[in-house]
Amino acid sequence: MRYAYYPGCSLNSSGLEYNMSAQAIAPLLGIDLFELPEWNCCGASSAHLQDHTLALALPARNLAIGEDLGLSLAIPCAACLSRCKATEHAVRSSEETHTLIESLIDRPYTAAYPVKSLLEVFIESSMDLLQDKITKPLTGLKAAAYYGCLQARPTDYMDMDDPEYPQTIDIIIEAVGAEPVDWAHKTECCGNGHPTAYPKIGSRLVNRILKQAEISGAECIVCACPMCFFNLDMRQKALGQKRGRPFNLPVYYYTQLMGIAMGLPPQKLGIDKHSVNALDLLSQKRYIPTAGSAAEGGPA
Amino acid sequence: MKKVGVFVCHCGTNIAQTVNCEQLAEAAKTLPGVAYSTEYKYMCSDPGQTMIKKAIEEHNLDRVVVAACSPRMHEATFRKCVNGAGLNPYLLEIANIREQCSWVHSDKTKATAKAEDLIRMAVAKALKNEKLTPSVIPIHKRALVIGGGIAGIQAALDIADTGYQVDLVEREPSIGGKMAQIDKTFPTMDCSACILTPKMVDAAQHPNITIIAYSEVEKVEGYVGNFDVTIRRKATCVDPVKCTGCGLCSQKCPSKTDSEFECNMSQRPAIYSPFPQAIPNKPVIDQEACRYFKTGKCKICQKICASDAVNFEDQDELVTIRYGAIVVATGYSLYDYNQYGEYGYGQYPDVISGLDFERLVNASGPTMGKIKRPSDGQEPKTVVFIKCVGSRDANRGHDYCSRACCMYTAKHATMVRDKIKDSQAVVFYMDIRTPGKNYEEFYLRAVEEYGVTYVRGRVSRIYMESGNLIVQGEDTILGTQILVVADMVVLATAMEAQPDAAEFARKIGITFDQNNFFNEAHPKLRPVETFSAGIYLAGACQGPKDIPDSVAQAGAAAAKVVALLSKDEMATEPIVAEVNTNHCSGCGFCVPVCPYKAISLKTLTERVHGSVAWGPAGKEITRQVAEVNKGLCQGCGACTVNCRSGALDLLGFTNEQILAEVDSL
Amino acid sequence: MTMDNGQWTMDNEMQRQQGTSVRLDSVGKDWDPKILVFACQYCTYAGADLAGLSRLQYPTTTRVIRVPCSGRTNPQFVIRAFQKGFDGVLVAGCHPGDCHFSTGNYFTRRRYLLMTRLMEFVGMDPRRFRVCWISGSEGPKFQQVVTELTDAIRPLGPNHKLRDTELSSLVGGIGR
Amino acid sequence: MNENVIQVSGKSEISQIMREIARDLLQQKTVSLVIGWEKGILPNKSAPAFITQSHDTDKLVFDEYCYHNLTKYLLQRKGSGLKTAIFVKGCDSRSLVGLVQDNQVPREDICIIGISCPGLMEERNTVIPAKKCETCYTSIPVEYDFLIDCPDTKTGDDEPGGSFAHRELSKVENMTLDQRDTYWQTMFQGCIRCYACRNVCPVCSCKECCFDLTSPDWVGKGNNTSDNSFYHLVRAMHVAGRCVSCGECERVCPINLPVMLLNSKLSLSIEELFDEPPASMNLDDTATLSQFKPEDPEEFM
Repeated sequence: MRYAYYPGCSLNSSGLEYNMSAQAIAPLLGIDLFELPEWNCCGASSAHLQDHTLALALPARNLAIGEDLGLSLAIPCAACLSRCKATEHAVRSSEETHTLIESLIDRPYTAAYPVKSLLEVFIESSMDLLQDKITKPLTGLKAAAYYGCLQARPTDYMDMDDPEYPQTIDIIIEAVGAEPVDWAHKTECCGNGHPTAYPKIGSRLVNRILKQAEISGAECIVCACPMCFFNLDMRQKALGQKRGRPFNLPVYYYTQLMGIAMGLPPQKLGIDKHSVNALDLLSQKRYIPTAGSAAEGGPA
Repeated sequence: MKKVGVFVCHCGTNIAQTVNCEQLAEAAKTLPGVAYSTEYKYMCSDPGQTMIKKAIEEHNLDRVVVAACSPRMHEATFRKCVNGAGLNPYLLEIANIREQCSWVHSDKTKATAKAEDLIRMAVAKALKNEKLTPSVIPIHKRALVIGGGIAGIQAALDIADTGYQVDLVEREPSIGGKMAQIDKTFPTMDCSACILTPKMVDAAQHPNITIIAYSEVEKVEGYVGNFDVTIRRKATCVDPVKCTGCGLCSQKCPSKTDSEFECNMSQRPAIYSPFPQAIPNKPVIDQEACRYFKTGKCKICQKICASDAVNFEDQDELVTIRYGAIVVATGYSLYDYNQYGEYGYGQYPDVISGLDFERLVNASGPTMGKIKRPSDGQEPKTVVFIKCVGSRDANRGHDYCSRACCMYTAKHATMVRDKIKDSQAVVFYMDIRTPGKNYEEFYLRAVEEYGVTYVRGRVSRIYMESGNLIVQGEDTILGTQILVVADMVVLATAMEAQPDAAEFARKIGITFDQNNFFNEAHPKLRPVETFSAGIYLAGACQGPKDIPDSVAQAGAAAAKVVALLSKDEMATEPIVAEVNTNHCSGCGFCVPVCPYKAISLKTLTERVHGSVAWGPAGKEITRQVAEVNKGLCQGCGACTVNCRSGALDLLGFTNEQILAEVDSL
Repeated sequence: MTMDNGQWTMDNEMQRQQGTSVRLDSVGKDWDPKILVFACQYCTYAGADLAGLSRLQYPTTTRVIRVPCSGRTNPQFVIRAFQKGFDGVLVAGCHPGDCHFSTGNYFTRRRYLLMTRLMEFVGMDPRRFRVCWISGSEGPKFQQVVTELTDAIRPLGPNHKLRDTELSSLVGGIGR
Repeated sequence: MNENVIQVSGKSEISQIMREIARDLLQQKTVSLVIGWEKGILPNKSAPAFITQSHDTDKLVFDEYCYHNLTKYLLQRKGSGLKTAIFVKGCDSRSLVGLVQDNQVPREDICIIGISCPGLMEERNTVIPAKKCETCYTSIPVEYDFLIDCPDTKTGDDEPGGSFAHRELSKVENMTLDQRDTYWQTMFQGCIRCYACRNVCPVCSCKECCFDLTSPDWVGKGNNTSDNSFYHLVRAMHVAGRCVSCGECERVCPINLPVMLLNSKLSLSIEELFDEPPASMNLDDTATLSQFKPEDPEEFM
């Protein structure tokens, strides 16, 4: 299956590991991620605070390019996904908006090819193939699937999963042989940019998620959004210091776990680049060779 | 030759000041068919009416047009008047020259010209008017009440007290409904069973009431005064005549299953009465739970029964009974809170519904009235109540307010504070709605005397942490997030229509709204009637209601039933649709547009002249034609417009009559 | 009229006759149109009565036919009214959802949504034909709708479209 | 169902298969009458054929001149309980569905032999394709007991209310109101009220037509443009939401009135307004004007 891959701004910067791991596993699972040519910023969190029309027009241009190619967009980042889905929904539900958007981006866009999250793409088309490709099942790994706020909300158009109790990442965790833990904070807010701007509020939110994951008995957190990853991984050390006891909860992208289970080297998946050491847990569990031989990069 | 008399009323100066009545009466004389015309100061007065009667006799008039005020005002008066002179009342027409002419115009010439036209139209129509006679339908003096909750019991008692026979059908083994499960009632806090069970006994002992329990309505045919209702009596496997109700069978029964009455918090035997005060107090065998029905072995109850009442061969039985009127009191069900992901999808045993709580505090409930939480039987110290679960929530539940939850939550919180020492009761609410007598005072007592904490805001999540429930919500007054560590959470779940309400409504021919509650005929003026004559509503099947409202509505429905049954027969308005079967092609387009299900297709058999095309000669053919049930038809005429050939016509407003009005100008 | 490629086309004579139907200049400014109103007896007829009770003044242009429900108003009556020389027609009933007969006006709405389009398609000026929901409490609305309709039709002049102007006594009179 | 689909390699083979099916049905006395087409007396004409004897089945033909929608003949056997086999093209099949929906023909009394239609020629100019085939989107019958499946089916517009239908309508819609009135009055003035359009129409299945009644006198008996207009407008309303666009009304009109324009206008309006599929595509449909949705468009506030 061929998709127009829309990396967005974060997949080449803060979310590099997501990009690396997705690109590494996709070909093995029969998915062709063809990078959308001449893509532009989706506007994410800033555009819709400024101008509603602009916030629809920015993603619409990307979607229109995809439509030109006859491809559905596959979107890794949850924020990009949310904006693109919102645009698709707006165009589909109002002829007036449709006309306006087309005139703004100066090209036709009919929302003919449904926008998909990368997570959805893997769930829909590669779960069977994955079973054949698994060489190192992650048996005995307890993982907390963390979805954040945008993956399955709002229900109007993010119709891929249950908004209160999503399951897609849990399914992947099970598929790679690990054990998803049941916990209540799967969709709790990670604070997005607020931990930076308002550290008091923001860090409380991150802290709550980490604490609940710990209580649930998880050994790691698995997520599908570069922003969530950034907050949970990078802020973890400081929060641990503050409470006087480290959390030690490595955070993975689901794509990374899939890669490990398929026997790919962790460096190829960017696992060596995390803030919280993510290699040790994998080597302790003997999914990868011992830490010494693999730790070249170390925490960035 | 038809002879029309035209009578122009001045209505004092109301008409005469802007319309020249003398000129009108003169002009009317020239209209085709008019044999007599006159004017008078007050046509509706006694002398005026006498004048009309006299003129009918003297001039042999066979049609009358009165040009006066709106027909909505005095049509009935003048119909009676012409009837007094021996004319059929439907040969009268009114020209509305007051409300729709003299009062709304000031130019006398133009107003008079218009009034002339209005009279011309009325005369044209009157010439096409035919005698109409109300048809008379007999009223069968027996009522059916469907649903044996408090509304149904009350309706049955009220009807029975006036001397009419009532059958009370209940699908559970006992009457009593939801009220039997409730512990105490707001705002008086008297015990629910103490006020309900005497009524149940009254119903059982009433000479005019027959309780048909463990039975369901299968089919309703017929119309007002003459409903033929088929009732399925489900097999009880216990002969109610032989059974003494000793209860020994239930004690010895080895098969156990969850008790619906106790909200699945305790077990009951397969041969059971739902609760000790059940009426009828004869057990039934739940065949799905019974060991004999599952394995073919057991029969302990049969062996043990001294009066030989157990009969495993018992079968469902269908009986058809005729009723004059029906009261629908099928009640409500509760929203399934397991749909709320943020409240744990039902995975936390200590998150329970309000009805579960009623059983937990009830002295005869699974915990003998001690509030113990389901997970470990511990007494909860902190109990959180969440209101509007499924109500006022368009996303997951219903838009509407369930009306009773504010009050019963206040009641529950009070009981927690009352029964458990050093306990804490926290109520999360959106608004407090206490629009009933002594309701606000009751709520204030909960806050002020019992110290219940009310937090204005929604709960966003409930989760477990070290064996405790953490309730995470927002206090919108303080503008802050709060966490409450709770031992138990009680959800005030929405009242919703019975799951089979829509199917039931279609079965008996009444309508329902977008929430599947049954529609009343008018939200303000006909609150207990349905669109189907002779079928009335009582209780929460029409919309969420508390006990006082249900009882009041039941009384109102009973009064309507009694008013209907008090007559031997009923005259129906003769303005009904009529089928010309010669013209009807049996296409059935009239059937779906009738809101009263008054039209059905019947089959005619006819001999054809000659032969069927390419077929044998002299064959009989069958064809379908529409048939209007005059008892059900309300005369709206929607069917006539969907009838392309005009085979259906509306008496009193026929195609010819309306065309005559159009053509007259 | 001539036949051209199997299709009828108008010749000039016909166009002239039809195209020059009466215009404002040929009728006086105080010309009053004749408007037929079909009013359901539970809502609009009651609304019209209320306008009377409240002494709300409106033009003398309307003649009301009372029907039990707007659902009784056959579109055929409307065409007949135009045939017989009415200059405008108003079909009015209860607001959808408020029908005394529960659903009658929903069918009316469907039927007249089509009817208005058909009438416009054959050249009837939409200003001459209106469907409107007027409840029993909307006396002022009745006044307003009737006044608006009159004011809209007055400049259009008498209606000739669909109108039966032929000498029906010679050939078409049978059955009339 | 599959064994009842007979594949043919080209349209020339259709007639042969028709004869075989008809012969079997008559021989086995499954039906007592087969309605199909036979060669007409004039060249480039085919005529309806009514066959009751199996040895007559060789008369049956199918070619590009089989215009006649045969379904309305079934009304002549209404109520008799006799079984009839009938050949239908894609377009005809919908009128048959309509007759069943309108409770005029019991489905079980009819054996439907569908032909996936290769398209027809214009009746009066037999070298050009028929106009109605250009708006066709149901060349394969929507309901059948047997299907003669021909690979060279022809469809025009590939969806209901396609571009062709719109193009036709726009001719009138682009006119001013007065021009439209003049256009239609000219048309209606030409009408001789022969009622051929009504008589051939498969959804005009009334036992007595309202225009034949003397009371009420919806139309006079003379020829009068105003009454002619009334007739055409009312007939359009009567078939609204039921018309299956078979085009028979326009084909049989002796003076070539564009009767289908009125029907197309209403069909397209229905689609736009109520978002309903075209009439009689399957047996479970309810006619547009026999139902409503509370959320139908509101223009009358």
